[in-house]
Parts: sequence; structure tokens; C-alpha cells
Amino acid sequence: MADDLKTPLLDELEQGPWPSFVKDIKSMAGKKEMAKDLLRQLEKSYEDKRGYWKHGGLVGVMGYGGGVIGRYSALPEEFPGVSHFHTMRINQTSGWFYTSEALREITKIWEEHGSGLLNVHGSTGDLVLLGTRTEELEPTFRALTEKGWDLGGSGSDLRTPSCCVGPARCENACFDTLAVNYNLTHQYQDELHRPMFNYKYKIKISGCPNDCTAAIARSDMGIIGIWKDDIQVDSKAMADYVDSGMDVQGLVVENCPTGCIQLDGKEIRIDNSNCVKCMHCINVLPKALSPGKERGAAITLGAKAPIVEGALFGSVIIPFMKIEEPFEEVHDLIERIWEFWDEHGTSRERIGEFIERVSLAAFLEGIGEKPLPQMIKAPRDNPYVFYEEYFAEEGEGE
Amino acid sequence: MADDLKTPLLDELEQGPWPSFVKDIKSMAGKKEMAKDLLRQLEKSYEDKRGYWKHGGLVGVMGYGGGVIGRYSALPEEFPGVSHFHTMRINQTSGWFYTSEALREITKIWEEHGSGLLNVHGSTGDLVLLGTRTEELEPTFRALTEKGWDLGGSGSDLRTPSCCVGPARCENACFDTLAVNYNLTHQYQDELHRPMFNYKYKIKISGCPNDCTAAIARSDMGIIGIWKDDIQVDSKAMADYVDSGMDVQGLVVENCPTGCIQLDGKEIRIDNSNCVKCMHCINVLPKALSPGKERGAAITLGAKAPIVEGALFGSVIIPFMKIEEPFEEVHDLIERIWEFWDEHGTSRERIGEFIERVSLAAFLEGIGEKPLPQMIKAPRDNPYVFYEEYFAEEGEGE
Amino acid sequence: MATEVERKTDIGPPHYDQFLHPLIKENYGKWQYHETLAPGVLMHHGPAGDIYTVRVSSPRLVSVNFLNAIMDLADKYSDGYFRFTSRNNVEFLLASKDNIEPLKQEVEALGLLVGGTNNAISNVVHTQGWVHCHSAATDASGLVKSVMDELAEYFTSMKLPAKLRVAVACCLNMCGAVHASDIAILGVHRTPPKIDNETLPNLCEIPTTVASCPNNAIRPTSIEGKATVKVDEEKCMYCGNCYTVCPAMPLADPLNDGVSIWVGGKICNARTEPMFTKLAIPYLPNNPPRWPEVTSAVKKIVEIYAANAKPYERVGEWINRIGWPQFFDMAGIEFTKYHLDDFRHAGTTYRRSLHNRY
Amino acid sequence: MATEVERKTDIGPPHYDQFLHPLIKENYGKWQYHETLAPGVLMHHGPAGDIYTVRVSSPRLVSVNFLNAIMDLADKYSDGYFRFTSRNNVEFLLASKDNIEPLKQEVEALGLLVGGTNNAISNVVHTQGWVHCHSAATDASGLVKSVMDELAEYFTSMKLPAKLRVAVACCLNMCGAVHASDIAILGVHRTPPKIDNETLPNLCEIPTTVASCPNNAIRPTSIEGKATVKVDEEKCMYCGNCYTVCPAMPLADPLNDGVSIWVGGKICNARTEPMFTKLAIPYLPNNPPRWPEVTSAVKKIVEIYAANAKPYERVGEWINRIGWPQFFDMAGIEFTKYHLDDFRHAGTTYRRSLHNRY
Ligand code: SRM
Ligand code: SRM
Ligand code: SRM
Ligand code: SRM
Ligand code: SF4
Ligand code: SF4
Ligand code: SF4
Ligand code: SF4
Ligand code: SF4
Ligand code: SF4
Ligand code: SF4
Ligand code: SF4
Repeated sequence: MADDLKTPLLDELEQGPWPSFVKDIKSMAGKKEMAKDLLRQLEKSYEDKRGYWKHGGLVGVMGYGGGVIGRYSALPEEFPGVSHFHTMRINQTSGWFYTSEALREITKIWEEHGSGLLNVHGSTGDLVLLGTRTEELEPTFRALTEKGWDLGGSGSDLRTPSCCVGPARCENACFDTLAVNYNLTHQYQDELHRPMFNYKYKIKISGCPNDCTAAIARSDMGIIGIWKDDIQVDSKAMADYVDSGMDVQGLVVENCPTGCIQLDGKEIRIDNSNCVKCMHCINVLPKALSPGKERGAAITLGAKAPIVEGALFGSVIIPFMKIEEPFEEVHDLIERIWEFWDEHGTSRERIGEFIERVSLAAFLEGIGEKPLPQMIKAPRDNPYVFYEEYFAEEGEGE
Repeated sequence: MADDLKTPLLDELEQGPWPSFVKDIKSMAGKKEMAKDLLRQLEKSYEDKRGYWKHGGLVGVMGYGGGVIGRYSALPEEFPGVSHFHTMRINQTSGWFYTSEALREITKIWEEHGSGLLNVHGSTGDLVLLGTRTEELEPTFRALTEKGWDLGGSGSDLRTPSCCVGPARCENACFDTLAVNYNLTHQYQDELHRPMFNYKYKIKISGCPNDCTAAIARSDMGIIGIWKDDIQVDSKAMADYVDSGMDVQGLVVENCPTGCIQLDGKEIRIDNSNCVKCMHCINVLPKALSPGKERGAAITLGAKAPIVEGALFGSVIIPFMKIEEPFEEVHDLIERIWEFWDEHGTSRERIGEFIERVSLAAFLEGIGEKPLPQMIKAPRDNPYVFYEEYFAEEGEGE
Repeated sequence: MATEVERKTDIGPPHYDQFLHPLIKENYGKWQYHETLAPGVLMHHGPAGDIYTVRVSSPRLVSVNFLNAIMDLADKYSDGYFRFTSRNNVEFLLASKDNIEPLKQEVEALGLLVGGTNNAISNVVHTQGWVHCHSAATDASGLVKSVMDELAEYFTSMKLPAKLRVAVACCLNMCGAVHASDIAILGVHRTPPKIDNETLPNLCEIPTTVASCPNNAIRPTSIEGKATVKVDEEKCMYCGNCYTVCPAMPLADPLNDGVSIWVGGKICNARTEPMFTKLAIPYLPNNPPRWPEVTSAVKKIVEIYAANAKPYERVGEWINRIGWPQFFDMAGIEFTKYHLDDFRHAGTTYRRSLHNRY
Repeated sequence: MATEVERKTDIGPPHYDQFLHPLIKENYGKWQYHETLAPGVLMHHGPAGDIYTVRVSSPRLVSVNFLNAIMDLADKYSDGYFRFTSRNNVEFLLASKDNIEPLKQEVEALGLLVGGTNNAISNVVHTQGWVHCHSAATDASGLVKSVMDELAEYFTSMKLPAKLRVAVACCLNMCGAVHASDIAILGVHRTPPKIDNETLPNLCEIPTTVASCPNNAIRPTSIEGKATVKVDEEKCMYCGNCYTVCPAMPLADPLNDGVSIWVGGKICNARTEPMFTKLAIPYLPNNPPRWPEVTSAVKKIVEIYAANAKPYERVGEWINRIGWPQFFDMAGIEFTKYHLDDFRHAGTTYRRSLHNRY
């Protein structure tokens, strides 16, 4: 390590059991001025208790509007290594599966063209290449596409959809999360690369209501697995659980949110008409219980962080939809949603805020869906109904 | 009945098991033109499916601003008997207790001065004298006050407070509802009779969380009985319930909202730290259980019907207060509330809407109360905190 | 004559003390428990002895004749003492158990019902309607009479799973308990106010009128040189707030006024927290004198509730358990866009989880 | 050189198929159940055989060296196959059970931890902080490192009542999971933007800047003839939305920027519906490199939760059971006016019932 790298505050973060990002940055500091100056600037931030980055500038690769976050040091004289420190967002694979063969190609490219630092992964799901110069953006992009990798989104565009491990390693998956994730990412390349929306649009895909991608909280559109029929029961495995001495009554029956489970000796009885598909019993008794056979997904819209009208969870727009190749029903829905949002939404208005502004009823009408009681917690409690059908003097009703 | 009283539609409402208001009005129609024309105009409303009353006018008794609702027929030529049809609101007694001796005085006065029709009682709780002429208002008032009765409120004033039967006939009463009701009605005669508020102010008083006066839903200020310590248990009576074969487990234990009851043979065990004072167990087992010994009331503010920002339930402003003669603590609180509302509220803004507009924090500060976690369901979930203490450059914090 | 005596003001109501039965005074604050002896008959036990309550229906809109008859019975059976409940029933307070039966008989002879206690439908909290109010979209007393004629058996028995509170209001002002009742019947206007441009300039202050509208639907305008207002019909939600401040903007519209049905509200804290009533049926026609569409809709809801709820489950608690989709199914009510909230906090009513029933 | 080959665009990510272990392909969509063999070690059972997952911590901000080391291990133990989780852990996918132990040893030798499964604290979803973002009120990576050094034992064991998800975000934009985590750590600005009146006119569109403020705190003004904006400090809630659209309005303020702590959010639908995280501690100082006030506050909350919650009770479910008053008591956190909501739907957070704990 070079002598001029004095980072006593950061050095303290090399101690302790949790893996240290400081160690990792330092491991690049010998090879890369960028990494070294990143540490030096960060040390100054730790001293002064403030960041030293300028507000991002518009940089990118030819023909793309998103995928790169421009970043410049506010103190380029002091820290020339990070005078440019742009981020490139790369589409991760479905379910974040890699082989060493494939990922080594990326590490090689990034060591050559950038800081050698990454976020694996970014909060939206992208493989984030952290820190390079403007003039390296296009060469890095070419090297990446050459190996079959492409940029993710940023700005007012579709972001790289992400999905849970689903059918690749989970017994709960109610549809093929990886396939639909791959399909949508490819189907909407243009929307992903060229910001034309009112604001960002994130898609997250979870195979069941455990929602391991946090779709209900962090995606403008969630595709979340669900079933319509009865929970499947393996009585033999169920009896084994009881025999094992497990407190099925306390741990399962009493935790069912609708109290629709009864334990009768070694037998479990579920009033499926009252089961709200919360997954708890299936989670605790994975060998005995599994989701029903009539599987599909609920589509939720509108989750987002609090800026600016307060955080929103996604709300159910399609209570149940089959999710099957070639996913045309999903495309059709997405396109109806985008079209209506595009026409009536305003700039920097996320889909969730848009629906609240125009009202759920108007939104459903706009995208051509029928209102269903599954879309709400409860009907309105205020009497301010905008009646549209009424009787006119001449007797012609409308 | 006079020949000209043809009310075929209304006549149908004389049939059936439920007591008939039509019969009652008819019983006055022989003696009173007012009652007869009321029926005739009402019959026309039933035919035409619309009301025939004009928008109320300002009428009243000398020196009072409220207590009378002016009402004129829109068809005075057709129905001269109800060309004037004003309502007088009379303070009911605490708990709506009467003797025939006292009430007969009112029926006599009303038969003389008005239509002889009443609402017993109005939704706010007043004894409502339904229908008289402008020139009868003052004489009626004099006759009533002579017998010890006074007018209630209307318009932007205090309305007659009302209270549940409480200690007069209920084992659940946590304080003396009748006494405080009487006290407040007398203490605030001026506020009741001379509208000076931003809008109406209703007080309802229930002796326990069963809330038999609907204070939480229908009163700007609710005084609702509560206790702080442990539910009192009579073990003998408890054992009797169990012995009687009652399904205590199913009916009581499983209905406790916090699951804090355990039935152990004939013994009941309550985790009182988790009891939310819902009353259910006490209601089902009145002989065995009763509210604790440290009794008082929670004060709620802001309940109202939906006009115009949507209906509100009252919200807890004082989680616990002793309610004891001479009720000075209650007066003090009420006056702090009125003062702040008076100064900062706007016209036609109920106290509940006012609190929402200025925020609970500002309201508490305004009336000089400390924030407590019992006042909310949960702390804020948005990050938009208006920090007030901060550090300034020169090191002087604020 | 009356003018000769000194004018009294601000005397307030008489002290309640004088209206309490002596036995009640002795037991005041010391009651130990109660029992429901029969529908409409309660026994409260206190150290000084038991008091018996007989609860009797009232149409609430009554004549002095009705009250006089009640008072005659009170003199005869309850030492002249009686009260009214917060839901407008009459309660006779008897010191002697033996008086219960004869009193019941005389009450019934008057055409009144004994009941309303415990797991019953009690009296209907309601409002003025066409009998007295200028705002009314329907008649309250007539609706109550029509509905309770159908439901009387639930007043005189205690066969419901829990208490069932019905309320009626004749316009959106909801004078009464509509916003928090098990079942509520609400008169609705469904067309914007009809502006009387002749009288408006004299009767109403234009700025106050414009400001009265919660949805900014009212604009100042002028017609033939006279200042008046106009209403943006797209924005009007027929709330009637403008009419309250400006008499020249009536909403009454015989063709379109009608009745909506609401369910699932509750007030007491037992088990669950208080709940608002939710929209069940957005519109039924005004069909006096018997409102058959309304009575049969209400009856249907009561019956499926009675047949399906568990003990102590109020209507709202029952619906929460089975879910709204199933409620609409069972009640045979069509789910429409009108059920979807679009007011201030509409977003809080959206289903923001995967918890759902199919 | 790179410029000579044909430029490719819009090719999207490679197909996932090639990244799936052969055993995974065979069991794809046919998994039957799973077992947690040890902290960080899962076995998933399918008809074609079992696959073993070893989950390993990652600081997320990593170098190519880190990834190369991971890949070396993958080549050695999992046929070159591995994945990352939605919370940024590494998962090795092993066909052979025998590889588990040797892999664990090599992982630990690298200074990484095996764990994060089941009733554990898993990796911390977090953001850029002072490492990359212009908005940051604190550093994310440093906070994560400091907090997880204290909580590592909960990553490598499964002794908590349920899963416990921690998130960190460095400003109110909350890039990550702060608004729905069991415990969240949020960087906050606490003073209004400092306007650079020199550069603002060139850098920002005044109308867009004015419109960006959710609370209408920004007004156009002019200083020495130059158009710029001013901020009504009473109305500013430090959200930073203006700064996002206008670089001349930075919020950074070393004296006052700091950290707030939030609790009780959850995402999955198990048992209860998803819940937002709620404010626990409005402000703790920025105290790098170790943020001792923050780490000890978080640790305290984890410990009282661990000691008091029932099995499967997430933090929010536990607090809902015991009530917020008791949570504040137990955690020794002062309840202040800042905890009272005053934003859009504040009224929905008021306690509108008598259900309460004293
Ligand atoms: C890199 C990343 C954080 C990370 O460390 O992982 C990130 C970084 C930024 N986010 Fe984000 N967001 C990132 C995921 C999120 C998420 C989480 C998610 O997608 O699941 C959220 C919350 C969910 C949501 O979308 O609401 C999120 C909510 C925001 C917001 C608030 C948006 C809102 O409507 O509330 C902003 C502000 C904005 O859009 O103006 C924002 C803005 C930003 C900007 C572009 C700063 C700005 O104001 O322009 C940050 C650039 C930082 C930098 O210099 O690198 N970021 N941002 C994440 C993207 C990586 C990736 O592509 O995988
Ligand atoms: C007589 C009574 C109905 C009844 O049949 O019992 C009544 C009758 C009227 N109410 Fe009411 N309200 C009556 C209890 C209520 C209640 C119930 C209560 O007090 O428990 C409410 C709901 C609770 C509340 O206060 O919010 C109620 C909420 C309203 C509202 C809506 C207020 C709001 O803020 O949402 C209005 C409209 C207004 O104030 O402008 C209103 C207005 C009116 C007016 C004065 C009409 C008007 O627009 O000016 C009605 C006069 C009718 C008439 O011609 O007699 N009345 N009003 C009740 C008073 C009798 C009494 O003194 O005992
Ligand atoms: C007389 C009256 C108070 C008064 O001052 O007038 C009263 C009296 C009693 N109430 Fe009540 N309640 C009275 C209105 C109410 C109201 C207000 C209302 O309906 O507008 C409520 C709230 C209703 C709601 O939640 O919507 C009310 C909710 C209760 C409850 C809770 C019921 C539940 O949902 O579990 C109880 C507990 C019980 O019944 O065991 C209760 C219990 C009682 C007891 C048993 C209290 C006692 O120990 O004496 C009394 C006899 C109850 C009965 O009717 O079976 N009282 N009670 C009111 C009679 C009204 C009527 O004529 O029917
Ligand atoms: C690998 C991963 C999916 C992926 O595609 O990457 C995953 C995998 C599994 N999840 Fe998950 N979950 C994963 C993120 C999540 C998330 C998202 C998040 O944390 O941001 C959630 C929502 C968390 C929340 O509610 O805040 C999540 C909530 C669950 C739950 C519900 C837990 C509960 O509160 O009851 C289960 C059920 C269980 O654990 O029994 C579950 C169950 C599982 C199972 C048991 C599913 C299965 O049968 O294979 C997997 C192993 C769980 C374990 O770690 O013990 N998974 N799981 C994610 C691992 C993240 C990590 O590194 O720790
Ligand atoms: S969301 Fe469901 S299907 Fe997907 S990994 Fe989690 S538990 Fe499995
Ligand atoms: S999935 Fe949830 S709601 Fe359904 S039976 Fe199981 S625990 Fe109950
Ligand atoms: S509110 Fe409580 S004290 Fe009052 S009558 Fe009802 S049950 Fe009794
Ligand atoms: S009062 Fe309610 S919360 Fe308290 S123990 Fe009884 S049933 Fe449970
Ligand atoms: S509800 Fe409306 S119409 Fe009925 S009395 Fe009240 S204000 Fe009048
Ligand atoms: S009825 Fe209501 S919404 Fe319509 S114009 Fe009048 S005040 Fe506005
Ligand atoms: S949370 Fe704020 S500071 Fe942190 S990365 Fe996101 S935008 Fe930047
Ligand atoms: S920080 Fe937010 S509230 Fe403050 S001026 Fe900027 S946009 Fe407005």
C-alpha cells in the first residue's frame, strides 16, 4: 500500500467479524489510483461527516438513455483518482445464478476498464460496476456486450426486473419466476434502455407470498405467486411432525391469521375458504403442506419508497392470473398499464401515486379491468360516491 | 279524523308489529291543525318522493343563539298548519331518567304551545319538541323554564352533553357519568346557549369501553370510563360459570383480542399487562369479572359524521384521568381545548378536523399536554420529521 | 300571563337525583352484576336489592298521548320512574319482580314491543327525513317502520349471534349513527344541486358558498349580469355541504334520490376496535311507503349474518373473518366500481398484501 | 480494438439456463421440501436428488478479488455454480454433502461467515452512502460493518424467535428496504437546503425546483437581480426532493446530519400482512467510524426482542402484541412529539379506540 494512504478511521473498519468493505477496497488500492483515492476521499468524509460527491451528471453509452450513474468528486484536485467515478448497472441473471466461467469474464473486463469495485448486487438487483471514467464507458460497454452482458436501467425507464430463486431451488414456487423474469427483460429492452416513462418502473417477481424479492414493498409491479384451490396435505408427513413432538398447535394452528386450521390428533384440517394464503403453515411444515395445484400469481402495482407522498406497498390489481409461456397475458397487461400511465400520469409520478390520484376505479377502467372485492381491504366507508347512472326527466336512464 | 285527511300511503304505515309514528301523529290530528297538515304534507312527500321544507331560518328565544331549529313549509298555502314548524331542543336529564310527574309538565306545555309531537330523544340526546310557530317560541320557553327546563344547543355551540345510565344501573361504570354530565351542562350554560365556537361541540359520556352513548363515534369530546390496574376476579363466581357447562374457552378466552387470558381448570388467569380493556371477558362473565379498582376515564376528541373530510372516530388525547367531584381537572382540560381551538381553528372546522390540520403534536403543545404512546396506534412510518432541536455553527445547540 | 313572571335563563336541566328510583339511589355505584331474564327484561343486582328493567320499543317520533300512556303505566308499575335509552327505547324500572308480567301485557296492548336487550336488534337510531328536515333525500321514520316491521322478531328475541345495531339517516350529514352501525340505511342525493339563479344572489354569500365545497366544484359566475355560482358536475359528489350554507342550491331530485345500504360498523370496544360502516349497496330506489327493495335487502343481510356468524361476532367482525369477497357472494350483492373508495384516504383501503380469498 | 467489432445493443442478460447446476435443472420446479441442516446450510430435496446450499456473508461492496476468491471456491466445491441472494449473500450450490464442511472452513479462512438462514439476522440491505452518492446523510457501508460486527453472532446462529431483517439507507430516498424492515437505520438531514445563489440560476430550472417541494416550501425570488429560490424553513421537512432536481440546493450539514432508527416492518405475508417500519429513535449523531450510539441502540432492540418475542414473531408482530407503550419502556427510548405522525395520513395513526395498555 502506498505511503500516502493514511486512513486511520477507515482502518478501524478492518477489524471485527463481519467482512470488511474497507479491506476489499484496499485490496484494489495497490493496482488502482481510483480505489486509493476513493479511500482517501472516504476517509475525509469520515473526518468531516459529510460526502464529497457532486450531483450526478448526464453520462452514458451511445444510444442508451440509462444504465449509467454519473458521479464526480467535489474535490477533484485533492482526489484526482475519483474525479470521475461513474457507475454502470448490468442486468443480472434471472435469480442471480452465475458460473465462475461467466462471471470471470466480467471481473476481467472490470479490472481492465474500471475501479475493480462492484456492488453485488445493487438494491434493484443489477450487477453494479462501481466507478469508472467517462471515456471508459463505451469501451466497457462493448467489452461487456461482446461477452453477452447488457446494461440495466436508470432514470425514468424500466429497471432490470428481478426474481427469487423460485423453481430453481424452492418447493414453494407457484410459477416459473426465472422464465418470466428473463422473458420480460428481453421483451422490454427498449423501455429498459431508453427512458420514456413518467418515472422509474420496477418489476419484482416472487414465486409465493413469502415474497423473497420484497416485491410488495419495492416494486412498481409485483408478480407474486399464489394459488386458488386447497393447500396440499401429505398426511403421512403430517403425522410424522406430530409424532416428532413438535408443538403444531402452538406454532402453527394458533399462528394462522384466520384461525382456519384445526389439528385433530395427527390430522390437519384446513378450512380453505378462509385461508388467506399467508404461507405460515406451509413454511413451518414444509414436508407436509404445499401450495394448491391451481397456481398463478397476483399482480400488485405501486410499491415505492417514501419520496414524496409517503411509502406505499403494492396493491392488488389482478388477484389471480396464470403465468405461462409465452407470457402474452402478462405482456398485454403491462402494455395496457404503461399506455394509460403514459397518457395520464405526470412527470416524476410513480404508478402507485398515479393510481391514488386518479382513483383505483378510474385506473381499472383505464386499463380495462373489472373491479373485484379482492382488490381492496374493504369497501369505502365514506358516502362520496360519484354516481354515473341516473334517471333523466324524459325517462331515459343512462 | 277530519274528512280532508286522505293519506292512503301513510295509512299503510299503521300496519305491522313495529309501533307506528303515523298512528301517533294521527292521534294529534284531531286536536291540532299542525299535526294534520304535517300528515298531509308528508303524504305529498311520499307521493312525490321529495321533502317540502324550506331551508331553516334564524328563529329563537330572547338572548339565546341556539336551541331552536327554524322550519317553514315550502307550500304554506297548501299546508298552512305547518307554515311554521320549528323545533325546540330541551336539555334532557342526565341518563334520560324521568318521573311521570316531571315529564307530564312538559307534555302539558307542549300540547298547549306546540304540535304535541316530540322526538324522545334527538340523536344528540335532547328532548326534542317538534313543531311550533315563531310566536309560540318565547311563551313555550317561559313555561318550560318555569318548570325547571331549559333549552339545548344548536349551531356553533356546545350541545347538551349526554351520558349512559352508568352508576345508576350498571355494574361497569368506572366513574359517575350522571354527575359529570350534570356538572358540565351547568358549568357551560353560556357556551351551550350562545354559539361562539368555530362549529358545534358535542360531549358524550360513557362509563366504560362498551361506550353505550357512542361517544367514540358521535362526540367531539368523549369521556369514556377505563381502569389502569388488574381486572377484578371473583373466583367463586368464576368456578360457577365453569361448572354451569359454559364454554368459557370458546366464548371468552378465544375472543380476547390479545390472547391474554388463560383458563386453568376453573381458574381464570389474565395477563393484565397485555389486556387492552376491551370489556369482552367482563361482558360475558359479569358475575365473575369486573373492571379494576384504579378507575377513571380516557378523553377522546374529534369524532364526527363524514361532512366534509370523512367520518372520524374520536382519538385518545388523555389516556387516563380521574373523574372526581368537583371535576376541576375536566373543566381545566375543556377550557384549554376550547381556547386553543378558538384561537387557531377556522369556521365550520370541527375539533377533529382541526387536530388533523394542525397535527396532534402541535395540538398537544397548544393545550399543554405531553405526548404519550397511548395516544397513537403506532409511531410515524414516514421520515418527514420536523426537527426542532439542532446544532448551530457556533456550537450553541437549541 | 307567562310574561308576568320573572324570565329565567341558563338554568340548565333539573338535577337527576329527583328522577332516580329510591332503590337505584341506594344501589347507586354499587351494582354487582346483571342478568337478562327474558328478551327486554333485565335484572340488576345490588346490595340494597334488585331492580328490574322492562325495555319497550318506541317509534321515537311520538305524541304527548304516547308519553302520557307510558307515564300511566309507570305510575302503575314502577312508582312513576322510567327512563329512555341512548337508542330511544323506554325503560321501566321496577322494584317488584311481580310487576313484570302485568306491565308487559299492558305494554303489548298498547301496540308496543318488549325486547331489544342482549343479542337483539334494538331500536333504530334515526333522523328527521321528510317529516322535518330540508336536506332529506328520503324519509327516516317511514324507513324505520318498514324495516322494523320485517325485523320485529329480532327485537323480541335474542337469537342473533350478537347485538345488531341498525341506523337510518336521510342525508349525508348522517345525524345519528350511520357511520358506525352494523347495518345502516342512508338517504342519498345522486345529482348535483340545482341552482336557483334568481334567489341565490340575495340568499347566499358567493365566497362562502364557493368555499363550502370540499371538492372545489363550485365557481363564481354571472348570469345576465347577476352574480351567482355554477357547479362543475364532474366534480360534484352530492354531499350537500353547499346547500347547508346556501338555500338556493337544493339537491332534492325525486327521480334520482334514493337509499344506500352500509354494513359492518361498530362502536363498542369489545373484542375489536370500533369500525366504520362500509358500503354494501350503492343505490336502491325511494319507494315509499314501504321501500320493499330496502327492507328485503336489509332482511337478507340480517338472515345470512344470523345463519353464519359465530357467537359474539358482530356483523363487521363476521365479515372480516369470512372476507368481503364472500360477503358479497353470500348476500348476492354485485360488486361495482362504486365500492372502491376514491376519497381522501382511498389508498388505505386498497388490498396491499397477498392475504386474499378466492 | 474494441471499436472494430460490430457494436451490439439491446441484447439483454444471458439466459439463466446455462448458469443452473445440472442437478438443479433436473429438479427444476419439482422440489419437494427443504431442511436447514445448520446455520447457513440448507438441503433442498427433489426427485433427482438433494442439493446443498451454503450461504456466505458478503460486504456487498466488493472487489474483483473477492469475487475471484469466491469463484475459486465454487470451482473447487460446487462445480463452478453459485448464486447471490436477494439480500446479497453468496450461495454455493453443492451436489455433494461432503463438500459442506471443507467449503465452510475455506470460507471462514477468507474472513467470511456462514449463516443468515432461518431465524437469523441475514445480510443488511443497504445503499451507497459517502462511497458514491451525492445525497448521503451518512455512510451506509460503514454503518453496516459497525452494526454487523456487533450482531455477527445472530448471523451465524438461528437463535432468534424469527427472521430479523436489517436495512440501512443513507437518505430519505431509501434505496433499499428501510421502509419495510424489522430494524432500519436511516441517514437523515435535519436542516433545510443551503441555496447556492451563484450557481442556481445556471444549474436549475426555477419552476421545476419550486414544483419539486412536496410541502410548498420553495418560492421563486431574486437576489441582486438574479432569479433564484428561497426556502420557508418552517415548512421544510428535509426530504431532499429539491436537491434531486436542483444540484444547487445541497442538504449536507455535518453538524446536524445523523441517523434515525426504525422498527417493526416486514414484507412477507406469513401470519400478518406486510407492515411499514415505524420510528423508534428520531436522531442519533453521525459518529464514524463506529457509530457507537447507533450500534448500541440496535443491539439493545435486538436483545429485548430476542428475550421476549414468541417463536415466529417478527419484531413488528411482537411489538403489536405487547403494545408500543411497553416497547418504548423496555427499549428505554424516550417517546417524543417526533414520534407523532404529522404527514398526509397522520390521522390514521391516532389511537381511535379505548384499546390501550397502561
Ligand atoms: C445504486 C442504488 C443503491 C444501492 O446501493 O444499491 C440506488 C442509488 C440511487 N438511487 Fe435509488 N438506488 C437503488 C435502488 C433503489 C431502491 C430499491 C429497489 O429498487 O428495490 C429504492 C426504493 C424503491 C423505490 O423504487 O421506491 C430506491 C429509491 C430511490 C429514490 C426514491 C424514489 C421514490 O419514488 O420514492 C430516489 C430519488 C429519485 O428517484 O429521485 C433514488 C435515487 C437514487 C440515486 C440515483 C440518487 C439520485 O437522487 O439521483 C442514487 C445513485 C447513487 C449512486 O451514486 O450510485 N432512489 N432506489 C440502487 C440501484 C442499484 C441497482 O440498479 O440494482
Ligand atoms: C334533530 C337531529 C336529528 C334527529 O332526528 O335526532 C339533527 C338534525 C339536523 N342536523 Fe344533525 N341532528 C341531530 C344529531 C346529529 C348527530 C348525532 C349526534 O349528535 O350524536 C350528528 C352526527 C355526529 C356529528 O355531530 O358529527 C349530526 C350531524 C350533522 C351534520 C354533519 C356535521 C359534520 O361535521 O359532519 C350537519 C350539517 C351541518 O352541521 O352543517 C347536521 C345538521 C343538522 C340540521 C340542523 C340540518 C342543517 O343542515 O342545518 C338538521 C335539522 C333537522 C330538522 O329540521 O330538525 N347534523 N347531527 C339531531 C339533534 C337532536 C338533538 O339535539 O338531540
Ligand atoms: C341502556 C343502555 C345505556 C343507556 O344509558 O341508555 C345500555 C345498557 C347496557 N349495555 Fe350497552 N346500552 C346501551 C347502548 C349501547 C350502545 C350504543 C348504541 O347502540 O348506540 C352500544 C355500542 C353499540 C355498538 O358497538 O355499535 C352498547 C354496547 C354494549 C356492549 C357491547 C356489545 C358487543 O358488541 O359486544 C355491551 C356488552 C354486552 O352486551 O354484554 C353492553 C352492555 C350493556 C349492559 C349489559 C350493561 C349493564 O351491565 O347494565 C346494559 C344492558 C344491555 C342490553 O341491552 O342487553 N352494551 N350499548 C343503552 C341501550 C340502548 C338500547 O335501547 O338498545
Ligand atoms: C435465498 C432467498 C431468495 C432469493 O432468491 O435470493 C430466500 C430463500 C428462502 N426463503 Fe425467503 N429468501 C430470501 C429473501 C427473503 C425475503 C426478502 C428480504 O429479506 O429482503 C423475505 C421477506 C422478509 C420480510 O418479511 O421482511 C423472505 C421471507 C421468507 C419467509 C417468511 C419469514 C417470516 O417472517 O415468517 C420464509 C418462510 C420461512 O423462513 O420459513 C422464507 C423462506 C425461504 C426458503 C425456506 C424457501 C425455500 O423453501 O427454499 C428459502 C431459505 C430461507 C432461509 O434463508 O432460511 N422466506 N425471504 C433470499 C435470501 C435472502 C438472504 O440472503 O437472507
Ligand atoms: S418467494 Fe416463495 S417461491 Fe420464491 S424463494 Fe421465497 S419461498 Fe421460494
Ligand atoms: S396459509 Fe396461512 S391462512 Fe392459510 S391455513 Fe396456512 S396459516 Fe392459515
Ligand atoms: S357504557 Fe359501560 S358503564 Fe355505561 S351503561 Fe354501558 S356498560 Fe354500563
Ligand atoms: S378486557 Fe378484553 S383484552 Fe382484557 S382480558 Fe378481557 S377480553 Fe382480554
Ligand atoms: S340526516 Fe340530513 S336530512 Fe336527516 S335530519 Fe340530519 S341533516 Fe336533516
Ligand atoms: S353537493 Fe357537495 S360536492 Fe356538490 S357542489 Fe355542493 S358542496 Fe360541492
Ligand atoms: S439512499 Fe439516498 S444517499 Fe443513499 S444511495 Fe439512495 S439516494 Fe443516495
Ligand atoms: S428538502 Fe424537501 S421540504 Fe425542504 S425545501 Fe427541499 S423539497 Fe421542500
